[in-house]
Amino acid sequence: MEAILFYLLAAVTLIGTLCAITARQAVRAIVYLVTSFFALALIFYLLGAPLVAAFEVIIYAGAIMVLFLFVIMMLELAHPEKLAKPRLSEWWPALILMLVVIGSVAVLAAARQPAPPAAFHGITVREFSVTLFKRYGVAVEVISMQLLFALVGALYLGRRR
Amino acid sequence: MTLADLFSIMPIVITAGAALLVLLTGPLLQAGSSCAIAVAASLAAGLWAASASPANAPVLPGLAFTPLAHFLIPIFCLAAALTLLLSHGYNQRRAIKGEEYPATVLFALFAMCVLPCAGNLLILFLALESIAFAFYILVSIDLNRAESGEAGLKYLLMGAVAAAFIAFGFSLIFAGSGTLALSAALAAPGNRAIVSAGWGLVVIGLAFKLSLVPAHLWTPDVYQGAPAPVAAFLSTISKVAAAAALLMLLAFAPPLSEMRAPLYLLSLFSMVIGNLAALLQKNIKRMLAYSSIAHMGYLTLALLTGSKEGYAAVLLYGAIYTAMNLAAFGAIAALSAAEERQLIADYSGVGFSAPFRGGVLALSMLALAGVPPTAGFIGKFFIFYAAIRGGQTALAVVGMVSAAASAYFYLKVVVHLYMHRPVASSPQNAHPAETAALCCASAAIVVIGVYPAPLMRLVDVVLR
Amino acid sequence: MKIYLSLMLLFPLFGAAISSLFGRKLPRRLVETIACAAVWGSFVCAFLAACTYRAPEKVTLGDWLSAFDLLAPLSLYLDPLSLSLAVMIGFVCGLIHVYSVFYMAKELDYARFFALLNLFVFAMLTLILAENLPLLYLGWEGVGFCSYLLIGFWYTDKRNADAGRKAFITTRVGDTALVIAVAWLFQLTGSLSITQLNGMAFLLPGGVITGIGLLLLVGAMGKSAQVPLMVWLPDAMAGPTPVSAMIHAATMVTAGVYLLARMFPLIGGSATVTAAVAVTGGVTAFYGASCALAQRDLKRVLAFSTISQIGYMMLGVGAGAITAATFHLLVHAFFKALLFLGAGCVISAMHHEQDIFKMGGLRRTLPLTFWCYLAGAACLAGLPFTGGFFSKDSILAALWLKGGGLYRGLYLLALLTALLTAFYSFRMVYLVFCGENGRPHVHAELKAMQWVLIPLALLGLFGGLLNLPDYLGGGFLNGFFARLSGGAAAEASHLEELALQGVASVLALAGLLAAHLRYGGKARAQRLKESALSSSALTMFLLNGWYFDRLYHAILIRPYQALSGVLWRRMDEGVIDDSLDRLAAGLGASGSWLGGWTTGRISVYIFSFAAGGALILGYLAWLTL
Amino acid sequence: MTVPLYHVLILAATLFSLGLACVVAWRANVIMMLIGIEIMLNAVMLTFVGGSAQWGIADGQLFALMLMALTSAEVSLALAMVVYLHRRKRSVNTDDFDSMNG
Amino acid sequence: MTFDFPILTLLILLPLCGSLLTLACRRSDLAARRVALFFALAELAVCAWICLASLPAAPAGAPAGFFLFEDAAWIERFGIRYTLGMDGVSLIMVFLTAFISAIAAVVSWKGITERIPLYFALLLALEAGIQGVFLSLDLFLFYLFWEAMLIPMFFLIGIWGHGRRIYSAVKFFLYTFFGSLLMLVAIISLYLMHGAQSGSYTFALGQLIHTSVPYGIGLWLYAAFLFAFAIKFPLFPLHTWLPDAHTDAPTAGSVILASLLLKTGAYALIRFGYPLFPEAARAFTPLLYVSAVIGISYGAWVAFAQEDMKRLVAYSSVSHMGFVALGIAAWSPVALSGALLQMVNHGVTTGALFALVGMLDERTHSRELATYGGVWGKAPVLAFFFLLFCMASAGVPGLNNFVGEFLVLVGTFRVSPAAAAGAFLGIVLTLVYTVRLVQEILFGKEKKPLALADLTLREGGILAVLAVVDVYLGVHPGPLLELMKTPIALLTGGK
Repeated sequence: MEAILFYLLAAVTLIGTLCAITARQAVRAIVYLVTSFFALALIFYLLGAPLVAAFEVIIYAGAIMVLFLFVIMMLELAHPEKLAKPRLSEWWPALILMLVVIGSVAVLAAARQPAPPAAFHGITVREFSVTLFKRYGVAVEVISMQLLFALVGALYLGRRR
Repeated sequence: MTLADLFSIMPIVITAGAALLVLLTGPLLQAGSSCAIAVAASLAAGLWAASASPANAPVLPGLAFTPLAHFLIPIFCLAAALTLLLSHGYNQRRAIKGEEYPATVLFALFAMCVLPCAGNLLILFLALESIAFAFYILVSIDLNRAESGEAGLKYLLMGAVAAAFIAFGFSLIFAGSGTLALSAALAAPGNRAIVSAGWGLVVIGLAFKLSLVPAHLWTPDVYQGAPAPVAAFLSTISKVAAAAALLMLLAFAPPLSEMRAPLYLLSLFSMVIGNLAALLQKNIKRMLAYSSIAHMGYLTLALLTGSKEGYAAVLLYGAIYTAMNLAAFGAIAALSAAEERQLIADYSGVGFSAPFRGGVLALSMLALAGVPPTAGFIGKFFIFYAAIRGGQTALAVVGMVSAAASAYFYLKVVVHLYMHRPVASSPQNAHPAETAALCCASAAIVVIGVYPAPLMRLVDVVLR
Repeated sequence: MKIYLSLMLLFPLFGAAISSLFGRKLPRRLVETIACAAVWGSFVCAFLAACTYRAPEKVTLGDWLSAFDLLAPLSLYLDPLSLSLAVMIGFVCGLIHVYSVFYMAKELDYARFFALLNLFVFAMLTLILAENLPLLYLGWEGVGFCSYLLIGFWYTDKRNADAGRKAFITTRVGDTALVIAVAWLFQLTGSLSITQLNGMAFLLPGGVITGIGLLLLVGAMGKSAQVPLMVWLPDAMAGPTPVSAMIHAATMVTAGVYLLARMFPLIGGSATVTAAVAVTGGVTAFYGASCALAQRDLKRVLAFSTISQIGYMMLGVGAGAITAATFHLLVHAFFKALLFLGAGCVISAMHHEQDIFKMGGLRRTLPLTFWCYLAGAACLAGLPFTGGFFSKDSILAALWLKGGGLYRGLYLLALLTALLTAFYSFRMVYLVFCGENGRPHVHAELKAMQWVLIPLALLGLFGGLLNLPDYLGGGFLNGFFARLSGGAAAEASHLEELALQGVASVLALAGLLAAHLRYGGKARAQRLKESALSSSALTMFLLNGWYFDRLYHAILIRPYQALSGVLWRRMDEGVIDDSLDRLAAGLGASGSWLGGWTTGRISVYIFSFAAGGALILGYLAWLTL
Repeated sequence: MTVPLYHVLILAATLFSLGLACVVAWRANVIMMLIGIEIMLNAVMLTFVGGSAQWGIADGQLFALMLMALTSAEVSLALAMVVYLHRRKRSVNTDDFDSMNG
Repeated sequence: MTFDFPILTLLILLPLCGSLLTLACRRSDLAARRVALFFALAELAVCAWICLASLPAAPAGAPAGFFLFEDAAWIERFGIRYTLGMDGVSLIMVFLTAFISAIAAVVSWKGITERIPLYFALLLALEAGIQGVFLSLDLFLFYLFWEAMLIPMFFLIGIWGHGRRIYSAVKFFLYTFFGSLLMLVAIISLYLMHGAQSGSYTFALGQLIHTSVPYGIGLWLYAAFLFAFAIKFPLFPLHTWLPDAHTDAPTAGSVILASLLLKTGAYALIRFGYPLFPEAARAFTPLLYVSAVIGISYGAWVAFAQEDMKRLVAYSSVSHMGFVALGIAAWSPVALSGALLQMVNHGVTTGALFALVGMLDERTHSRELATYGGVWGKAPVLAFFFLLFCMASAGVPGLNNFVGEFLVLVGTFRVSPAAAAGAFLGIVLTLVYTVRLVQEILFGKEKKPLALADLTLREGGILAVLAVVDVYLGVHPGPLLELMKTPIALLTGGK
């Protein structure tokens, strides 16, 4: 049952993404993407990561995509005629890259499967938090500095000359 | 965690604190003061790191003041301080105002201090990306020049893609090995194939940061667009940091059988293409960019041997390369007026109209060319020694030949400095801070060139 | 003895040094005095050495070259051969120095002239006295160098300078052969000492001796102007006449003969070598004489005659008659110097006109010169009982006695040459001294110069006394040289010798007669008229020295010059440098092309990066497959 | 969990490639390139989460979370830059930003 | 005076300090000149002292034949030591260096009119570098000096040169740099090989010569060494940097280039190339012969075609250095003595010729042969010296070049008659171009009126000193031959 759900969600994700990257309008792409991210969040949930799933929805589908939408609106890029859509010829190299990457990963991943631990019931929020603050506390500090400087940078660039 | 443990990571604390301090007090202080705080903080961090004693045991989870950190952090701090000194006059001339600049430099320094201490892939990744992040800002810091923003965009887009590659690589490594610990991830007895796939992606991602062919294309543009002191910082410390990251990974990886060929080609192409493309380059910063591509090729050559000697060579070369490129870009920065001297031809006759700065530029060029008795020669010697010892004689010969060709474009600068009639106006007087910074860098070039033994001893301590 | 020998060398050397370093600052008289005194001092030393001479002696003056087993000290060797030449050189050069004082009275650059003359004497004596081959070579090259500068003494005229250059380079060709021989000898024996080498002849295989002998012969050819390296000598007449007399008649040009004579114990063992020497001599003798027939320039006549006479000497050496060759060498030195100095008087009197067809009547205006010159010409022509007669005859006799088809043929050639010699000698005398068309200018110096001719004329005429034939009581030289290896040639019976001398004198007289018929009396005016017209092909052929100059110009000089340019422009700059430049340009261009990869478009950058990543992934996947 | 890691990885690789393709193909629009990068990073997160599930440890999820933070920082800066450059050049086509080359 | 005093270090440091002091004389050009000259002369005095002092045969730890030796740790990690040593051969070369450098300083007294302190500083720095090459016994140290001396020369040509000075300077630098980088690879390989065999990693020449190098690898390593040295030499066909560099360098630059820099190649071949790879060297001997023989004749032949005096003299250097190469290739005691002697002789004579050409150039601002003619009449003293040095160059006996060439030829003929035979042609060809030079400059009529003053006292002094040396070496090379006897005997195994 879970497996079927997984494949279904995977299909949704892929189709959503495919639609997003081939969308005529950026706004539509965002919408497709949000769909795809929702499906992905469910996959996360299926894979025993409820917290990441939640954050995926909140931060990605919520905040980041909205940020995108906001910029698209601000720069008045919503109209398709303003954007040169990639020609078919420009897709070819991308396609080749895609095939190589997928193929290679598939080949490499198929080589030998490690056995999963016997009893896995997903990772609880508690477990997650303990790991985060006991083992990766420094990472939190670093990422906070980074976020701060994202702010600084954005502000700096936004400055009027 | 004891107080002593905390002491050993004080450089990180100092730089982070100073960055925040500069940000907070920036609006209240003059630019000079912010800069002074930043310089003082980086020097203090450097001194602290130099005097603290390293230990391999982690201080905080995932953070250890390793011998590598003990070696690298002072270099990073010194380089940051020199960059700040160099950029003070430069920023004044170019109307780059605000406390953001010193704060961001300190942020970069903070991330760099974290990097060699990192004990797991996550912190390593975050440190790497924070460094890159700081540089996105720094590269585009000059709002008056369109090139600066353009360079920022290029660097950011490339950087983001590369970050995604590295992250994907790390994720594959994690998926294959089930651990993020640096010491275990690459060597874990999990799914070797998946790990090696991740490894490959990490290598290309780091190749971007080291600007190895074919991930090198951003380098000339970004160097050209970035303000000269930033380019100095970017071309030296960020490379050394990336090399250190690669080194840390390699040090724990099993002997590289499958990665040898990719690294071999990266090194080969970087050396050859970097040097060739620089030959007829007219823009001095682009020329230096190609030269840095080639130099990173040499560095990879030493890494490729997978031997202790090779890693020692990488570390030594990193330090030396830092001094050389800081001097080169520093001289460019110090010689700039309201506009930078873009073309090599713009430096005609400068060797006589500004003897000190011209001399430093010439010295750095000779050092980059690897002419004794400059540090560049010692570095190159060590690299090729390690390569030959590691069995890479053919590649070493290619490297030597391309290095010989590279002398041409380095000399071209020297030729313009001393052997052409001046065309542009003679440069203004140098800011004392710039003079001091250039003095430091050139002294390092000469001293290491003549008596490298102490530095080598330090390097050996790191790898013991 | 050591003191005599060293002073013999040092006098002229110091003379040269003083003249060259301070000559321009010193008064003229002083320089002239020093120069003459140096040479005469040298002569006195030689004379004293001759007086005290007992047996061959080796004297080491100092150290020169000593590298491991290669030893070439400054050592001298005195034996009859070198002693007789040293005395002759001292004497003749001394006279010519005195003559030069007057001849060059108007010359401003006297210091250089006398410095070079003195240096020449030093070098010549070194050549003669050297005990080892490198030292001999020092003298050998030294005389060449002096000759070069003295021929081109009046350097402002390009032709003079060119003549000097030609002499220097042509002789250098021969010198090189000499050096090769030296190197070879050293390789074989590890010694460079002449006496040692001569003593080792029997140790060396015949083929090697032949090779060395031929190389020495080539060396001699260069210095002694033998066919085919004779082209420089006629041109060398561009130098001042005393120089021609001293260097290009009496001393230097005979160095080749001296060399062969000196090394004869070594090379004489090879029949091939002696034959080659003889053939060279014979051909050269004939060549010189034939060319002299048609020359119009007084000094060139003498130059070709010198070539021819040296040919005789070589014939003598080739016939193994070292004594005869040396005899002729000495006598020739006297009478040829005499002729040149006489010619110098004539030329000086004729306002430096050298064309014999424009001279005449000097018999009356310069009687002293005329008589002396006549004596010289008689010697040259080999008229009976002159010095030249006896010396030339001893060579002819030696040739005849040597026997064999080759030597008999050479004997006939030598006889023919003797006839020609007599003819051109008197052609010269008739044209220069008879008739009326000269307007000589007799000045004070000329008078003084003429007095110098007298001792030479006497020596030339009575030089035969040095070595009279046996039937006249035997010769001094024969006895003196008897101890030299090769010195004792086959002895002819008196009758045979008389017969040979009879033939020679008949031929000489026939030549005189022919010259008289063609150029004497009324015929002279006829010839003068003819000379204004264009000459026949044969005359031109002879006048131009068988066109050897043109031949060499076409086959050696022109290609050399052309090729040097080709090598430089095509090879050095064209091939080597250009290929490097092209390589550099190619590298630069390929670099720019690679730089073109950096298009400025992020999409390209990202694609290149991603492709790199994909390739690495693909490679890794391929590895696992 | 019955889905093998292999399938998760295939999905992640496909997603990553799609993102990469988006970045490579959409050179005319910086925004789309950034979206591509987001897709790639999502694929990374998927791998981490898959890895976490495979090995039963939280580290992978944590990395995914940090990636999310990092992405948001990156996106905010990137978009700020896009806005800044758009202000200067009135274009979001990356091919227009090629004043430096060679 | 004890011999603990580091006199060899002094030899290197003295010019180096002089260089720095000269550079400090920013204010006064005259002071700069004087300081430079003082240091050059001081160096010469030290050399003279070494010659005159009777030094003990061998200090402790020195290799055989070395009478001065200094050794100190430098970069322990690689076993790199600061090892200097002086034997007869080094002494000769060091003396020559000091002598020619002093001459060069005087030569450029007036000819250099701008940036005088820098010029003299570079001149002295160059001297220091060359002394280092002649003294070092550690391969790393040697390489350091070998490369370091390029820089001052590069600047001398590039800043004070004329014509295509930049092209020439860069060409000079790249040519030599390229060669030496390959040598560096070989040095490192040898170092590693020795380390692997003996366990002691060192660059000391004295130890490296005991390395047993496999024949095939030895060939490659030796080829790299030979390539570097052959470029410096320069051997045909690697010589094309030389005419350009000589022609465009300032006078003193040409003097030093010809007299000293070329010698470093030959010296290094003798000191390092042969002892390190005796077998490979033997294998390469035919190549060296061919190159030397072609170089002798080719250089002379091409020199004949030149229109520029300096270029002519430059090509003559190619020819003369061919003799040196020939002597080295023969590697017999006599030939090697000749080669070393020829190195000194060529240094003195060609240096003098370049100085003379420089003097003519200073007067008329032309180096074209076609400009000159009849100089003898105008400037007899100059002409006298010109002739003297030309004749020395042409190998007229009694002057110095002859002794060297003669020993080389005789020595080589002994070992390889065929090779020597080829070189004999050079004797003639050398004379041909020399005489042409003399002819065009000194003889003939003035082609156009030249303002040609005779020598000044300074110039005359320089030339007189050089001429005395020329003649002295020509007639009494004994002391030099005596000095080189022991080292050569040790090198060749001869007696």
